[in-house]
Amino acid sequence: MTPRDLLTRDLLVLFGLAGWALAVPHYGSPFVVSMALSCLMYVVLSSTWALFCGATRYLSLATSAFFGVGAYVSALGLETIGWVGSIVLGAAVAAALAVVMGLAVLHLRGTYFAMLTFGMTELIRHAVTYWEKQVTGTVGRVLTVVPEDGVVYLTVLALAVLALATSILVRRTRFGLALAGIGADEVRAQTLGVPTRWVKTLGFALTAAFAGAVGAAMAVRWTYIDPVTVFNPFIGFQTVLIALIGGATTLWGPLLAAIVFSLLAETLRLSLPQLYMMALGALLILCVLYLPGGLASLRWGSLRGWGTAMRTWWTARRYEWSGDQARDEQRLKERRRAV
Amino acid sequence: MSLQSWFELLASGLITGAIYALVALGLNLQYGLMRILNIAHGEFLMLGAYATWAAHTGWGVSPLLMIPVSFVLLAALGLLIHRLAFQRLTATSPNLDVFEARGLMVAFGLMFLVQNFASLVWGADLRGYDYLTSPVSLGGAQFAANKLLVAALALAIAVALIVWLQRTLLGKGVRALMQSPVGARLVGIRTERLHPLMFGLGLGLAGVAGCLLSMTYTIAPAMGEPYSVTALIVITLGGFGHMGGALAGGLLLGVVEALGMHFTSPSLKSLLSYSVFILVLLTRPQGLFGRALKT
Amino acid sequence: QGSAPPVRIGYAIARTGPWAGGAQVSQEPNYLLWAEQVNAVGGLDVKGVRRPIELVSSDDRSEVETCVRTYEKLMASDKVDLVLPPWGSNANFAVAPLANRYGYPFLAPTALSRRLVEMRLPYFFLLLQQPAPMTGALVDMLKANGVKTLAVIYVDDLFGLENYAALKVALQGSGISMVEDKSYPGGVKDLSPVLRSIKDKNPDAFVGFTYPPDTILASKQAKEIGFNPKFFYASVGTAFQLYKNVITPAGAEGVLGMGSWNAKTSPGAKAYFDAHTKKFNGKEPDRWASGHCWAGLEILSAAVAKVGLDRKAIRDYVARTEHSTIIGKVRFDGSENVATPGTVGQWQNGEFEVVWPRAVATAPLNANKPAWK
Amino acid sequence: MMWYRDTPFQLGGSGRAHLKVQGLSAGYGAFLVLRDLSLEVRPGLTVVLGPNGAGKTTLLKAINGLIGRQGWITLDGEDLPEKTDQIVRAGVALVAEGRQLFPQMTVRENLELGGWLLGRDERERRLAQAFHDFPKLRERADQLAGTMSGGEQQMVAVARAMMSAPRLLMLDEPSLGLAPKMVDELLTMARRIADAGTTVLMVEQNVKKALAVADRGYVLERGALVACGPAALLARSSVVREAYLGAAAGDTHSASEAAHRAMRPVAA
Amino acid sequence: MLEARGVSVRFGGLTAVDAVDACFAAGELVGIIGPNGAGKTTFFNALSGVTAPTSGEILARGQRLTGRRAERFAARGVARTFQTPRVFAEMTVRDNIAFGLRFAGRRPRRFWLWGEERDVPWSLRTPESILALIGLPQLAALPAAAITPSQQRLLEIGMALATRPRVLLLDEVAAGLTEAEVEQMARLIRRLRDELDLTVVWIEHAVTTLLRHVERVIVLHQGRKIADGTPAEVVRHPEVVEAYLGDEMADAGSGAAA
Ligand SMILES: Nc1ncnc2c1ncn2[C@@H]1O[C@H](COP(=O)(O)OP(=O)(O)OP(=O)(O)O)[C@@H](O)[C@H]1O
Ligand SMILES: Nc1ncnc2c1ncn2[C@@H]1O[C@H](COP(=O)(O)OP(=O)(O)OP(=O)(O)O)[C@@H](O)[C@H]1O
Ligand SMILES: [Mg+2]
Ligand SMILES: [Mg+2]
Repeated sequence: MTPRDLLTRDLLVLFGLAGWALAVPHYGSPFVVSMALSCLMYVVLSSTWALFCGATRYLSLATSAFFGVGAYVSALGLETIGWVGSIVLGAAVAAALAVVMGLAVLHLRGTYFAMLTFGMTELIRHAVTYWEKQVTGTVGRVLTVVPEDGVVYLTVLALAVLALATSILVRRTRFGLALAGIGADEVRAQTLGVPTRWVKTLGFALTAAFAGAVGAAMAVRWTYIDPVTVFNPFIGFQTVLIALIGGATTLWGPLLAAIVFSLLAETLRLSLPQLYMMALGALLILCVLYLPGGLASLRWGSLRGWGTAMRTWWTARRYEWSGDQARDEQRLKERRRAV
Repeated sequence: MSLQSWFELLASGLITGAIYALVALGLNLQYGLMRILNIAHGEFLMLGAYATWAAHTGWGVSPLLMIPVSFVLLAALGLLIHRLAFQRLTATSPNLDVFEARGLMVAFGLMFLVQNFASLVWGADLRGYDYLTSPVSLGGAQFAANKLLVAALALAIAVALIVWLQRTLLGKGVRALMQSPVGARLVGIRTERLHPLMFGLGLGLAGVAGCLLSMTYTIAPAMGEPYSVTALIVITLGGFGHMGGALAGGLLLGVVEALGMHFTSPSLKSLLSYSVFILVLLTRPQGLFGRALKT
Repeated sequence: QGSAPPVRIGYAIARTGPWAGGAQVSQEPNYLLWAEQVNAVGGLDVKGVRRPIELVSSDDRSEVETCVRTYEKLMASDKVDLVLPPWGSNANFAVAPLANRYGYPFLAPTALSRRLVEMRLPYFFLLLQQPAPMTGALVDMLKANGVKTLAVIYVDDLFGLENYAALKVALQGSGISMVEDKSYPGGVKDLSPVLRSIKDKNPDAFVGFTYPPDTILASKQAKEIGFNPKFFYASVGTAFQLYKNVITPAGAEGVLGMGSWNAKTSPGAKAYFDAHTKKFNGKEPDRWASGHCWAGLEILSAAVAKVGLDRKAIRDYVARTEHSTIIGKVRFDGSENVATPGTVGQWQNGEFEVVWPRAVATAPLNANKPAWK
Repeated sequence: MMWYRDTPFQLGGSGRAHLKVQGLSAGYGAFLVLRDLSLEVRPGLTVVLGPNGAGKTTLLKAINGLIGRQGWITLDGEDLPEKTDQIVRAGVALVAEGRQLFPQMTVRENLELGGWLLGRDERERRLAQAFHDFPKLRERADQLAGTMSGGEQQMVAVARAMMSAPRLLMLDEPSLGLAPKMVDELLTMARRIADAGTTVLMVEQNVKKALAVADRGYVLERGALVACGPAALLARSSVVREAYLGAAAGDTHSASEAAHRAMRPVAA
Repeated sequence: MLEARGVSVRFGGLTAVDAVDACFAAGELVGIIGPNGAGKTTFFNALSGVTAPTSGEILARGQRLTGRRAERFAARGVARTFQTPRVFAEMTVRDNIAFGLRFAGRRPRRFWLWGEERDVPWSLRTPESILALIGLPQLAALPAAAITPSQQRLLEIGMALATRPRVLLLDEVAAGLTEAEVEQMARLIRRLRDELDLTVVWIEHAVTTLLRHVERVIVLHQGRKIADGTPAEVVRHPEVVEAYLGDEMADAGSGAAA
């Protein structure tokens, strides 16, 4: 397929999915809608995470910081600036935070970057806690005026479509290529003319803006938000997990993983909870070991491949355990000695 | 402030710091040396704690006796996990970055597995027992006997590790192995032995830490995460792979927190320790004791 | 008999994650015990017809989002007959408006915040005594025993802050001066610097608005540094069996905490206590919220027996009636339970006794805490 | 500055190792680079020549167990094990293509690790010896190997391989990136190592200089041996001269083409 | 074209490049030689913006670029190769080249817009034409990790060319080649210089060939420039012979001089 065909395909898939998601509230029960909603939340978070972190291999654990900041903006501003206003402002504040954070830490790579983003998230969380306590005398906030559930759903859906559309486009622009180059070899990319610092900061801010917007939108569902809940590092971890399981360098991987994850979680959760979480853990490990490219890399071929691998493994074990192997080796040795 | 209260403050900071260091040592082997960001570290620590608790309250086994036992149990578990997961991971990852990312995911999987296994077996209730809690006088100040024991053992283990890694090439061998697997094989390192060994050792140390901590703190299946985080902070502060660094980093963190709690508000404790952490990382990314790396 | 359709009662609660500890002590065991007991006598009395209870439950993974989603499912898709509340203030905050919208009466045993009361949700009822009566009772008791100075620590969240604020209000005009007040972040691993500085001030009473792990940490470290005020009060966790196990009964002697009932409170309480201990192999209910949880279930049973499964009617019944439960009278003003007075509990000889106010006390107060053991 | 000292290398196991390769096939996945190759590495210094992509590196990797192989390899009449660490234990060391240093460890640590199989004292002794042989490395002992210049890294790689005191030392383009003077010194050193009792197998692109110090040579092309013989003879053979020494270079870039043109067998 | 004024680079106590002045005029082919660790690569790092010089100035086409980031150097037409190949291992050979092309000739300040117009030589228009130029078309579809190091060095040249440079800095591109192949490489470099009208600076240890093809040689030794002149002059320079050449050019020296 030519790049143009691919673009058409991707856009068609996106429209198809968006249309389907749009129709969900009309035939699905409220539960299906709320499941779709949390699924969409992770679609936005993980596909935008993958957009920057997957391509550049900067493992950011700051998603929950942006999410939380968005949530707080929405909690503070919903009454004064309205729904759209607080989403936009949430995105803007998160992006601004990302720019500041990025300028401070984006020169460090790998482990250090991951640790720093994590540390900064915690720092922000504690700072917000402290500030709330000092200034307002309490830590949490109750959101009383909230929009309709349908509005929240549509907003997050719109964000998801926007996130995926951004991913589709970015992959085709020089910006996306620059991100990939930074991931492959930053200095080399620089010497080939990529203004790495700008690209990184911009990419980081883009990710943050989406996370902030989602945070702003989701806050209203929780009625009461406090730093521990909205800056919960597990929001960040889960985002990373979904993106990596889906395939952090792929376009549809995070989406796929978010859907699979939500469905699996919902169906398994109702039965034995601990076993479900254990199954999830085991599945995660198996997935990493046998599907390292992520869910998006799953093809019929890989299934066949596993089959063959299993058979060869089994044949080898039989050969080994039956003692044939030792015998053959012995025979070979003797023959060689004869020569 | 009197000299006496200074002493008390510093000592309690150092004791907490030693606990931090103890928690960090195992992870330092795994992450500092082997680049396995074992986010499930705290969960394995929890296993060690539960094993000790169960043995003590169930059969009356002395927690002291459980120190070597939980080390062996967890180390064996580590070898098993390595065989099942990390062996394949090392063999199939194209480079260190990818290995690290995948290792992180496996560790997440382990976290879910272990945490919920514990909650399945022991239930989600908080647990604890009473052992060696009687205060001991030390230079005019009082400290719980079990905490002193934890601190002493933490120091002993850290020093033993430092000396051991210094005297043998094992630590360097593992680091080498991660930097260039081919190079490591070329100098004759049995990579398929050394790697599991270090991983198992890391888990064993987590087991020891868990065993000791169960004497002082309450335990629950979900208790692991804060310990993993603390451990990560400590080893980042000290410099990845430096056992001495982990010890110093832990002690530093403990003292900073104790002083911070005393002179400002305890609420600022986390703010303070994360600020120190970020400051150190920004000014000395290689940690306080790591060596600078320029390319 | 078997033909009666079951009453489907749904809830989500933490079985995994950080909330599970509390939820599995104070809440879910009661739901299970209740369903078992009710079914053992033929089912729930619905206006004279006995119908078996079918619990539709799932794990909320200690996540607000999952909790919200599950309750939406229970109330909107599954259309269960009744719901039981989840564990903790955060989850209740998120679910309460939802229950209100769908018109499900909600009797929350483990939510504690003025803000929940202020939201004025008609279908939402809080069983626990609010900070004001609780701290009021505490201060009352301290004053009656001649306490002059007091030091307080509190955890940095809504629970800690609201209680601290209520305490300050209660202290006004009581003649007790607060010599030290410190807040600390949850999950702290060392409280000794704070305790040492409090020890130096030598207050008559120590008050901690703490969660179970911190309660135990504070107790252990108080023992460690030899800090033994006449009154040692720590809120959540002292009423747990765990406390006695970890600190040992001798060590716990004289420690005060939030507790509202024990097996001596009423015959019903004794029956409940024994049934609980028997069903869960010696696991005792805690002497605080477990009682409220059970009381909520009692109220619900009574309401259903009286008005059937019409949820509006149940709500009206709950709101208007004065209920008698194992923890005594319960009556709601708005969302708040105004009948149960604020109480203080104390460990005495291995039992957590209600010691204040005298009207509901199960044992007299031991005003001189012995040294830690 | 002197790059090396005149004292001879002290190497262990001067067993005059003798490597025999028969019917060796090796490659990457399904793609076989070497097919049914047989050669013999006698005590002394043997050099393997060949154009780019001929499979020289593949040959050394196969011997050293870094890639899978089929065929027989014996060292002093005993089967060479299959796993690299066992091969190294058997006394074979390789300076690999791409050097395979530990970039984020110091030069000293790199060398120490070269002596992984040795006892502490022995390792210390050899380390002193290595620093003695490469004074430049002593000077830079605490620099991270990854920050050394290209040529310096090559020295580290060679020194590291020497640390294990091998019976058979294999060098893959040891002179890569070295200044001409250094190349001379390195080749002299290889010669002296061979004289001291270690068998040396070396892949070299510096054909003229390599043949000058080597005892024997092989020419490898497209995975097959096209010529072999004593170094002196090879150096004089028109095949090699035309293909590698640029004597009458023209458009000839392989020994087989040259041989074709010359229509003359190479003396073996 | 490209000028270094008193450039020094220090790492801690080590002075890797010590106050080096050099000027490369348009269309020149200059060789740099020097012993291992003389500071050649470090000098290149400074010239291409990869390492900021500790002191001194660098000017590209009259513009002062000292302290700027590497992409500014690329935008000013300075391109380089790396001694240890740094190709994008997971991309195909073709994509490696296409990468440079997409960022070529555009100024970062106008990142989203079109950059300055330039008439690009025909042979630098597409990845295919560049591959043809460096002679790797048959490997276009392979991942860069799967080709041999010498082929990767060629690819490095291709990537550098893709940025449509004015100045090309080559760091030991002929390492690991046989003499005949080095000769071929030298011809390729000369062709590139002639056809694309480039300034080429070339570090190489294969002195014999290098000296035959370059017009000027700079010799670095312990970070300092010890000689700068035509090959014939340089091979007779006693300090150079002492520090670097040894008896390498004893016979060829006269040939080069001739
Ligand atoms: N990892 C690999 N995967 C697939 N093919 C490879 C791999 N490495 C090398 N090859 C191929 O194997 C053949 C032989 O490569 P080898 O590296 O042995 O050549 P060489 O003689 O050492 O060349 P050079 O002089 O360039 O080092 C080449 O055609 C190369 O393309
Ligand atoms: N990051 C660094 N830290 C410390 N020293 C360095 C660093 N980079 C280079 N050096 C040192 O600076 C000196 C010059 O190195 P450079 O790579 O420029 O040499 P070179 O002339 O390219 O040598 P070669 O011909 O061997 O490639 C070397 O001694 C090297 O060890
Ligand atoms: Mg090769
Ligand atoms: Mg160089």
